[in-house]
Amino acid sequence: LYEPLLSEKHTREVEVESDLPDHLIRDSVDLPDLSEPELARHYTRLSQMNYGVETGPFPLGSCTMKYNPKFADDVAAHPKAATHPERPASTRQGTLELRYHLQDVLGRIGGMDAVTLQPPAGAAGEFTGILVAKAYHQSQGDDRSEVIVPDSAHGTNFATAAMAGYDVVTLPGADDGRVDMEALEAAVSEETAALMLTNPNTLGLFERDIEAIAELVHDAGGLLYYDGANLNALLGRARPGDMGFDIMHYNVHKTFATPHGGGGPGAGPVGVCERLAEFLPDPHVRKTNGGFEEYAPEQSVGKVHGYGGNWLVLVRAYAYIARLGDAGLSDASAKAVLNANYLASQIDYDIPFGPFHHEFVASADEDAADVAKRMLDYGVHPPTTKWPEAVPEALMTEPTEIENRRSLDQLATAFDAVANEDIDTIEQAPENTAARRIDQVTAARSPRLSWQALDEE
Amino acid sequence: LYEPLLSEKHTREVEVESDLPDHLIRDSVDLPDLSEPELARHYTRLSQMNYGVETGPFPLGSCTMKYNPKFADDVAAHPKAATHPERPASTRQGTLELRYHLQDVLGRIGGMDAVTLQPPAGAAGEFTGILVAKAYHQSQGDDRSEVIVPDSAHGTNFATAAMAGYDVVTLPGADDGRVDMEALEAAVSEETAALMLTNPNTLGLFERDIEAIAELVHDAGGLLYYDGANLNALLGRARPGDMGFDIMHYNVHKTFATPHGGGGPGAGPVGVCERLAEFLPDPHVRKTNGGFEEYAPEQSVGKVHGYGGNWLVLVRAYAYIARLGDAGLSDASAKAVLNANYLASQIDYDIPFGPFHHEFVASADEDAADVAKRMLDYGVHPPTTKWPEAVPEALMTEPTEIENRRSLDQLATAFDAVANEDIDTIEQAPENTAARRIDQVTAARSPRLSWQALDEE
Amino acid sequence: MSSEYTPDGSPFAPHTPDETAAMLDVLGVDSEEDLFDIPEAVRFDGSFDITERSERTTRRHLDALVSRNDDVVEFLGRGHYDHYVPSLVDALSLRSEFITSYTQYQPEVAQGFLQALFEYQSMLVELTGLDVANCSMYDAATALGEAATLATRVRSVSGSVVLVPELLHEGRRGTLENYVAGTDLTVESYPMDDANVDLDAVRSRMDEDVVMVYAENPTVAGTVEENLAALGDLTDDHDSLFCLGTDVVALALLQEPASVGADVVVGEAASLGLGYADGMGMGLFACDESFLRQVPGRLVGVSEDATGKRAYTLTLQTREQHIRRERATSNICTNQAWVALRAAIHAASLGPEGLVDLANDCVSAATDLAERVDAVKGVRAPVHDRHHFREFVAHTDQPAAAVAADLADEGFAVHVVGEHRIQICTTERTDGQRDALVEALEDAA
Amino acid sequence: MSSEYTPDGSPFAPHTPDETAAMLDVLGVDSEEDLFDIPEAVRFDGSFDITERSERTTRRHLDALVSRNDDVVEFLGRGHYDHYVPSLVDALSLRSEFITSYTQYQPEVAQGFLQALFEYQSMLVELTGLDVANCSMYDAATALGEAATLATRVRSVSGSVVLVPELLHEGRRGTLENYVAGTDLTVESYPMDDANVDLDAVRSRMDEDVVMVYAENPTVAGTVEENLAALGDLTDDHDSLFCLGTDVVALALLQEPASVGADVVVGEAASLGLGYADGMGMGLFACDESFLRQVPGRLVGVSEDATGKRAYTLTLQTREQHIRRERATSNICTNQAWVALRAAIHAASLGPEGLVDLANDCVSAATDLAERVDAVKGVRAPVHDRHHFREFVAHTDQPAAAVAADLADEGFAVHVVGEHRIQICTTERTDGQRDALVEALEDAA
Repeated sequence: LYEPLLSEKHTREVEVESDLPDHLIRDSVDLPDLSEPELARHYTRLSQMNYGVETGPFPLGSCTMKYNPKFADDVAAHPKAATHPERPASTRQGTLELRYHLQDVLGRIGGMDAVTLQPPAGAAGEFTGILVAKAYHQSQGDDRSEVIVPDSAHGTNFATAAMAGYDVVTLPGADDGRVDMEALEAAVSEETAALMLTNPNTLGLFERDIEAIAELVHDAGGLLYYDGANLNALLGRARPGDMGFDIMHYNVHKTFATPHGGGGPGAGPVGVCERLAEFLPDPHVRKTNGGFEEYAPEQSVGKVHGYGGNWLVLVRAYAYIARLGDAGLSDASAKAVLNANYLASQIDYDIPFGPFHHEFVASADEDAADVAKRMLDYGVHPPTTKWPEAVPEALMTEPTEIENRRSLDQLATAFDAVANEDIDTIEQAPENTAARRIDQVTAARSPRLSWQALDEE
Repeated sequence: LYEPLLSEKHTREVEVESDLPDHLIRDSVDLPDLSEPELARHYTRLSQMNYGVETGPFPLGSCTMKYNPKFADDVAAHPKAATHPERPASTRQGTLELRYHLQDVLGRIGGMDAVTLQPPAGAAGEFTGILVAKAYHQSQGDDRSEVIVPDSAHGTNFATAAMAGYDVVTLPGADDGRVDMEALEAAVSEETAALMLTNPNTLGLFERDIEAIAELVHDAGGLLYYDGANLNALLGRARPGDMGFDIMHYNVHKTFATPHGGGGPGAGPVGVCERLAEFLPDPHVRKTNGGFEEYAPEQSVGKVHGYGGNWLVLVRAYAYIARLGDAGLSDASAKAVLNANYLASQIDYDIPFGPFHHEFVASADEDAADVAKRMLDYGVHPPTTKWPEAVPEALMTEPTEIENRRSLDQLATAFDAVANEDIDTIEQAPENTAARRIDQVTAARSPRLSWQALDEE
Repeated sequence: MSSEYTPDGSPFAPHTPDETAAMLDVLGVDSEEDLFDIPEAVRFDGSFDITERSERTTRRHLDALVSRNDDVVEFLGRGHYDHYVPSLVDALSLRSEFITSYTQYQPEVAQGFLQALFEYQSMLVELTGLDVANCSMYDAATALGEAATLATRVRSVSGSVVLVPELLHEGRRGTLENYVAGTDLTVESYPMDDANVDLDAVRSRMDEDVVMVYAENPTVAGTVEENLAALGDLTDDHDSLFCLGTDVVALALLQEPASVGADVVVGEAASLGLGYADGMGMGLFACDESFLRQVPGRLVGVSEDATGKRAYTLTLQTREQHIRRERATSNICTNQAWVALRAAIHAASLGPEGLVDLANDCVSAATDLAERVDAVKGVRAPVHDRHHFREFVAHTDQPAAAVAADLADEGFAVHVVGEHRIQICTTERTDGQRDALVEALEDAA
Repeated sequence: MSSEYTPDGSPFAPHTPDETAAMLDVLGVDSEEDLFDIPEAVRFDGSFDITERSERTTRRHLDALVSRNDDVVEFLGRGHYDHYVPSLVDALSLRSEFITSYTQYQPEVAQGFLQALFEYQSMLVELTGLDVANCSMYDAATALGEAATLATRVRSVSGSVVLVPELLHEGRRGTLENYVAGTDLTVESYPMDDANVDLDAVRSRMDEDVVMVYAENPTVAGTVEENLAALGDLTDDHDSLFCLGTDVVALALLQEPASVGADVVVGEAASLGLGYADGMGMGLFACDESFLRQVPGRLVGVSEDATGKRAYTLTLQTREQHIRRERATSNICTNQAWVALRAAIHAASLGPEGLVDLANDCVSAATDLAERVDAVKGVRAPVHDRHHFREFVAHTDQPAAAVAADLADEGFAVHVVGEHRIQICTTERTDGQRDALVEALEDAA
């Protein structure tokens, strides 16, 4: 399997001519120049070198690689869904109503009072949430400087807090893999703007002390932020709002099965409790007499996206929620948790922490990254590796609800087969993939990031 | 690459219950019972074991495997194109107008006076055409009994003539691969209902004597039938109607690039000259004052399909023709002929006949079927093999206009590589495919045509 | 491509001017024209007068055309149905490896499609109860025609008459007539009794000259046939073939064809997977194993590859025209393989319960709507005192054409099947659409 | 699945009741509930009150919703455009291997997407003339925000003021404000001169405190910027960054950013490949090689696999949040990779000539329509005596809001950008639509 670059097939340099004066235009453009059949084959072959959810099991921990229903793609492709955001509101009532419904159902699912759809990804949701927290504190004349983030949290949490201008206070984990209450007590202060928490956490563990945690943070005047990455574990069984979280984001590409698209687009709607609703981004959608309108919440943080976020993703998310309803959403979590527990029971790896929910973190005897590469040879996608660090050589595994027992068994077989292989085989893996083990060091040491850079060699 | 049968994954026998009385219903249904994600993976994997036009070169002689433009699929999927044929004509004017336009442009392309869209495939077109010929002769009180078919013709020609109740007179070919005029003279008589001819013929050769052939057949009171399989060689350069053909079919899945769909659906519209127009199938579309209507031609042969043929294929064909126009259609033929000639010039095989047009028939030193199997190992699709019989160990090769020089060179490399390999390698090919060489004899000797048949073993 | 369209050529031919020139050079000719060996006298130097268009303009043109179809709520059936097709079917069947592939003459690189067709055949074997199903005919009408010609090739039967029901879709009857035009068969109708087979009439007509009896379940009038087993016995007694016409949804609920003695089953299989398509369909064809070598069309069978692994291949090709020529079982070559793939995906996505549910909906929706229509003044429904599947015939006191025209003005389409008879097909219509139809009928009737 | 929907569960969880029971049995628990470790006090035992629906009903629901959008002929732009997207883009980008895949953390099974992103980067390198392009930001607004924070990390510049044009889309300005909220940067506007940079004003404002100057070409008013090279010199002189905002179509025609001294290029890249999507976009981000290790977002680079074959991989990941945490160049993780794939396919299908043609259409269509609009009584266009790209501002004697409202009644949407100013974007509208707009304007103005 090898496919030349477009630039290696046929390019053409076109002299640029225009009605514009010469000094306002460029000289030439040199780009690939291929026919439609040639392009169809090019991208078809590229697709064949790519592993997707419909290729096989995809148990990437923390990523929630669920099946993306086809009908949602069709719904998003409806020509009447393709509108410009600056049309008069009276002529885009369908779009506004759909947005309103999605705000509403997300609120109900998370136990939140108001939801903005503007953040175009989970990290953007975090940023929005922290901006809201900041605006809230400022509105209270309260200029706090710290955000607390557990050591096991997603990297985005740290980066987000920093981006928003906060000092990051890293919270070490307790021996049981959960928040260390003593450490938290020590960390919380009048400087605490927010605690960012994932629940279940990245080890798949429910933070049993969540009520105490919320009390502690709230008592200090801080806000509790819920990272929605693991919401697929809780649908219909617990709601962040009910646990005391003031702000949360939803990763709709995880929990609500919109396709990951090879890295995006996703969407990261943010829900907040009543007292924070006035700080949400502009615009927000509300009901009017007989219709829907956009407005700027009174103390809005403003914009986190040029327009209203990743509409085509939001449409799919709403379609998914409308299809599943209460029973389907709740069953999705039940089966996700069942699958994780079943798979864990079938593999010969140490799993230090539990009881876990929709994901577990196993510990490999060898380098977890090597184990992952070798798993590729068994035709499955490996788990997330080497993280969280609380587990040595972590294999963070989240099969989601879409796998059946047979494919879980297939995964378990792959896990165990690798565990019993000699180190050479593992270190030289993969051998059955489109590319063999790729040299990361050279890539980073002498970066070649375009075909132009290759030509220069 | 292996994918279990649906029945090997999960089936369920459901007891049938109904409001209908028990004696009118069946007892149970036992069918695969799988979730959407499981099915998505199943069929995705199956697709990965299949070679299509977008996988690579597909030079199947006589099959005209062109690129099927994507926009034509979208056009065919337009919700307003999905109507029931028995709607009142006044409410399906769009469908009728599109049909009318297609009848019209096909007539212009073939030099025919009237065209029916009803035949759902090429062979159905042949059958329709021969029915028209028969009805015409009968209307003349002329009950003819024979149809002449050159030995090198497609199998469908013989089968069609027989289906329509004619005796088939097989015409041997001349030494130059074309019609043997003496043999034709001997064959033509007052029993000749029609001569069925492919032009260029299956060796890619233009029947240079076409005027004399037409005169001979017409003088005997016979009709001249044009098999449209090779029309891609002539677009804009010659028209069957101008050559004296009275009837022709168009293989729109060949010439007009509608997808072959793994064996169908195609469509086989039939064009006729003026005096045969009254015999075309019912319904036919015509213009009225300000609209379009369906009607039964006066002496119509009636129906060759339950309704009006393969609508979704016809829409695509019209879209293709409307996109290319005169210049595009004519260029398609030019490039198809160029590609065939170029490829032929690059391979080390004997090509006994010429000058050929859009396809050529090379002669292999070894068993042509073996050569084809081995070509699969080079990642290309092989030509049609062992036919026409005028060429020993025939490799009937039609690259079509969609290949560029590089892929023609790739094809040539595959041809020549095989020519230089030892017989063992060739006979054991293929080795790089989803399945290795498949035992055809066992398949036919003890047919197992369903999973039920497998279960019985 | 270098521009939105290539005014001088096909947008799907990849040749750059340089490449064309270089290739011509290799061939030692000046232009492509030199490669054509066409006598001057028959050269075409005119124009088709077809303007080339950009992709976008072509789409606009076609979109504009089909948009001239009115928005009509169609209560239409009679053999062509629009059961909802899940998005999965499009997404998978449009994968280019499937839709752009050819007939599986090189099975080593066509295992995927072959397996899908094998699975289609197997599902049809389950649904019909017969041993063999081919992997598609053009449509129900041509499948019926093929069944009749098969009858002429089957040694166990003789005669020259094909009996068909008086109530038969004109497209099927007409196609059948043409399929038997090259044989010595003639087609005769037998009468119906309240839209079911008139058994006594068939019984009295039966003699050694009847080579095949055809019946449908459901009938074209939407009635469930109640005399199948008796008809099976009758044809058995007279050594004629019993050919049953049905469709792939009805098969999930109604009597299993094998259980009533059907020798051949034909009908529409595109009622799964395709929806309304201006009459485009896909013919199912299944039969008893004894006719195996007389089956028209393609068959996928199981074999092994050189490593002993299970593999699929087209088989028994000696029946087919490309090998047997004028002695082939049919002239069919290109069939409806891709529609069979779609039907298989649709059937699999419904599963056994979903399929039975859908079939039961066909009964209950028709029954319920007939009752409501019957309550409309000036209308009586159903006309036939039978069980119904998807559709039913209603009597209108006013002329049916006038009633239908009034309904058309309100945006509804129904069939006119007699001077005072309309036919209404309903399964996939929404409650709202049914309410609206009944309301419109109240004004129209 | 076993029925049209599964009332008791997710239609996308494949578990049969038997399988669930068996798996629970393996785990030694009675029900899935037993696997949840949630304290009683925070358990949720309520309902969301969301009804489950069949696929068909869900589609009907969503179709009905979006169908409440009026049919409007949109002459709208200002950063969000609807250039025709060829069918090829959907067909290829929706292949499940692409759209359902994850970020390429296992490059050995993600070579296809990586190569496509590498090709996207390369095309942007060609179009911008800069050395490095990442493989997407969320949209133009967030890309601008990232450019500003990049400025804070670049050693060669200092200061705390970001200068932006007075004429700037509110979404971009607002987003930028938020992105710099965590830094010590402040955003200041500089005045425009007839919708181009007021060079004198910028010159007089420049001092060592200006860390970055942002300009756009074309501007949000659709004017082609004529002072880029001078601005480049100016920022050079003051050691501040020159960030240019543009879009992927304009890049094919207008001055190459590198040639005017741009250090960073941001803007909208989804004007290829996506069309109108209620504001959804894809941010392009390119910069000089010297900022390589400060680039936000993902970068695909070339390496080799164990056999020495060229291979692609995400690289320089130590810039990113999952490694560098609070010291990352950005918090971005999920980006718009799939939109980048679409833009790349669209760009490749246009080719260099098609892309330049499209860009030239953006000039000529706007110019022509402005002329026609200018001929309408009560309207003056373009307001700005500049060259235009896609769109232009027109003066209306009547209040702009009233004119726009009248146009809306006739089914046309234009921007209201001032009390007596409307803005009209036209490239992809048909001649008929333009004629109709002019006619409607004659009545409205």
